[in-house]
Amino acid sequence: PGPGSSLPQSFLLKCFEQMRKVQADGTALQERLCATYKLCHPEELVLLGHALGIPQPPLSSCSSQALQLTGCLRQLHGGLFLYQGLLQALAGISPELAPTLDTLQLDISDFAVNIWQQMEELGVAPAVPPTQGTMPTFTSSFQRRAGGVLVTSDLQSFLELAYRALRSFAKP
Amino acid sequence: EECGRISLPTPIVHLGDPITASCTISPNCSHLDPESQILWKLGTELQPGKRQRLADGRQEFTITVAHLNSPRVLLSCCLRWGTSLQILDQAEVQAGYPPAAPHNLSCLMNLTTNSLICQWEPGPNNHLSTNFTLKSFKSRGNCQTQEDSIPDCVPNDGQNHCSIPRRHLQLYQNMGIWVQAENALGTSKSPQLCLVPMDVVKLEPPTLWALDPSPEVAPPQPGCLLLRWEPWRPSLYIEQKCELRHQPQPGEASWALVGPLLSQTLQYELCGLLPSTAYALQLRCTRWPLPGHWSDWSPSLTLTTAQQ
Amino acid sequence: EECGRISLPTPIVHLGDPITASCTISPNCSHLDPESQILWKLGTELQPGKRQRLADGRQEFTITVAHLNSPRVLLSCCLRWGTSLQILDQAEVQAGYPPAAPHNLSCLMNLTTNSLICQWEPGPNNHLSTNFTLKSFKSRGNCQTQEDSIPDCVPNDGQNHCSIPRRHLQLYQNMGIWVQAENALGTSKSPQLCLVPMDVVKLEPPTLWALDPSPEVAPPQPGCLLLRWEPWRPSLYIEQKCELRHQPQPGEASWALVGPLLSQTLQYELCGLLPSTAYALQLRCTRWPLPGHWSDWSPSLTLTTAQQ
Repeated sequence: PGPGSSLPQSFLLKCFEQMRKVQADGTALQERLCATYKLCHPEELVLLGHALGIPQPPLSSCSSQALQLTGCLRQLHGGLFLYQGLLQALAGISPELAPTLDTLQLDISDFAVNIWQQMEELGVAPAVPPTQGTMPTFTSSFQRRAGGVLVTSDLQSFLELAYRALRSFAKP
Repeated sequence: EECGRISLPTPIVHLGDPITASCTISPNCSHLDPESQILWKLGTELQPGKRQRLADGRQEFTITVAHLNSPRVLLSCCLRWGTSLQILDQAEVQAGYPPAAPHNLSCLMNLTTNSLICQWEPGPNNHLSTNFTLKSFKSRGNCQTQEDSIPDCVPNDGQNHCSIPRRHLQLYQNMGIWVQAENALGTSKSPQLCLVPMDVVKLEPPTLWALDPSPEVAPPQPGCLLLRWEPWRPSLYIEQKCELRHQPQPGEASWALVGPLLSQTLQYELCGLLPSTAYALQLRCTRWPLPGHWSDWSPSLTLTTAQQ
Repeated sequence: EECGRISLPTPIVHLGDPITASCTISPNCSHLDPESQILWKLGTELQPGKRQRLADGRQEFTITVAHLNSPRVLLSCCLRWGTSLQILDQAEVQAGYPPAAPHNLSCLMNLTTNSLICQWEPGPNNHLSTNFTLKSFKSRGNCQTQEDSIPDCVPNDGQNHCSIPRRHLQLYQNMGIWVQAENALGTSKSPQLCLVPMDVVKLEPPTLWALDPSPEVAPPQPGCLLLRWEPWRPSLYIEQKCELRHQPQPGEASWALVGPLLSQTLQYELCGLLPSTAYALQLRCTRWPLPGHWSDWSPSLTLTTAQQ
């Protein structure tokens, strides 16, 4: 049987739905940042990203070369937890974007809870729930908007990789 | 100085229960001579009071109503004063029942308002002001154990529905929900529901279009119609199935049902229809294979099949 | 470490005015070598910045926009970095005008909502977020002196009307009222009204009925109609006069006006009409002899005159 045959079908279906929702939320935030502030390309903000020190969560156990169920679930949960913290640090991004940011945060936290509970049911949940490391400090509304572009762009690629991993776990 | 003051054991009693009220007359009520007669006015009906002299010299007149049979009674302590009847004090007594348990509690997850909307039936009128509160908690298992509580949802006055906002929900986790009814005579609870918000999602109807013949699209066969549809945009991330119904117009014949169908189809040929006949067509979708409620039917699309 | 930070003298300027922005590059911005080129992006247009070296070793690049001609401009300080253009900081500059004086201020005393409802025209769009406030005070004379102030009335967003509740009003006293408009570039005031709330009362329309023939009421003469009417009930305490208008149906001919009429008539015979002709009838009333506004016309009553 495949590496993920122990994952229940309903869990996987819920995961795919939640991932598509988070991606849709992320796209909505990106579209609004582009329309309202002309911040449309993460490539234009690489330098700022370095300066701000925006961390990118590891997803090695979910890559096709080293696919490993427990490691992938743990990294997926850890990454979602990190993105929750990053999005929280963006609070005050702008009154117009706040609702979109709130929805994204709520959907990510729902998804993270779903992953954590599945790990518990599989008995592979880390002994200690993760704690948030130091977050970058965004000192101006521009930095929060630029941070929004960078974080959502990273989040989309993170989810793309996780989606492919879960797809392969879904194959019997 | 005050002449009379009514005191009641409780202002609210069970309908049909007895109640005893007393009217205490202060001694220095100058207009009162020892023989003055105190009368009770129960609603509009006059009744004598039983006289008692208290240790401190004050007089007390009591009245006992065997069965209080109307939800609201005005009780007045009156003094016959010459030809007139003077009202010294008045009290309002309410009668009713403890609230019945609310029933038929049901909830829908509304993706437009992004809230869980629950409604219930309050049960028979208990004649008393009754507060309904929608209570809920997040739970891991099947709602036996409570993880985190959720703030009470208080409906607007007189309404029997309440919306729990998105920020209080975990869309993919079980939650226990019930309605509490409370009035002066007691509290009751509806049976508890245990549900996952997303599993009670009700989608808005999909959009159904006719597919106009074009270079790429050959005109439909006789007795066929060319259609395309799209699910409600905010639900694109949800895997769904749909079903189509059609009915020749004018609509005596019953609807014919076609399904299950994919939630998104750029080109669909519906055949087996009568030629040169107008048909009303409607589509609805539901979350699938994960649980959900069927959307309402889409607005009717009327198309006519080609001649033979 | 932060590479660039924009500073602006003010984020809001007059439309068409010049603005100078500076982008200060911190020395420890590791990616920056002395020859790196800083460019300004004005909206989507790229412009070079004037380079200056500050005493503390930092470099400063300034840009002066001669005339800022659009209400909202995004100004970005960018660094050419390899083949890409890196945005170091971004500032939003707004341009507009001080608010024009609101005009056409008018108020009506509404006895249904029991409030004084004032509306105004805001004047041309000044491109900036502008707050309108309805200000007023009670006054003895002709509003030259202010006795007691009245709390500001703040309209809902984007609305150009506001209601002053009854508890802030003295209905039979003069009050001074004006509208203040304020944005980042200034404040303006409408001309001040001086009015007595009850003198600007606008009543709801009266009710008009046909008077059916009965033993006491003889049927109307040919060319006549029997009517009765009653003013709007909540205004019964107000002395009023009314006027009637009628028009043969179908309504090519213009309305004929009959008045002044008493505000309450149990039986009125309207004559001088064409026989066996349908007429539309409407009535309106106004406070009188004290000042007030005419009510709207009552809904149309259609009656047909008897044959000859």
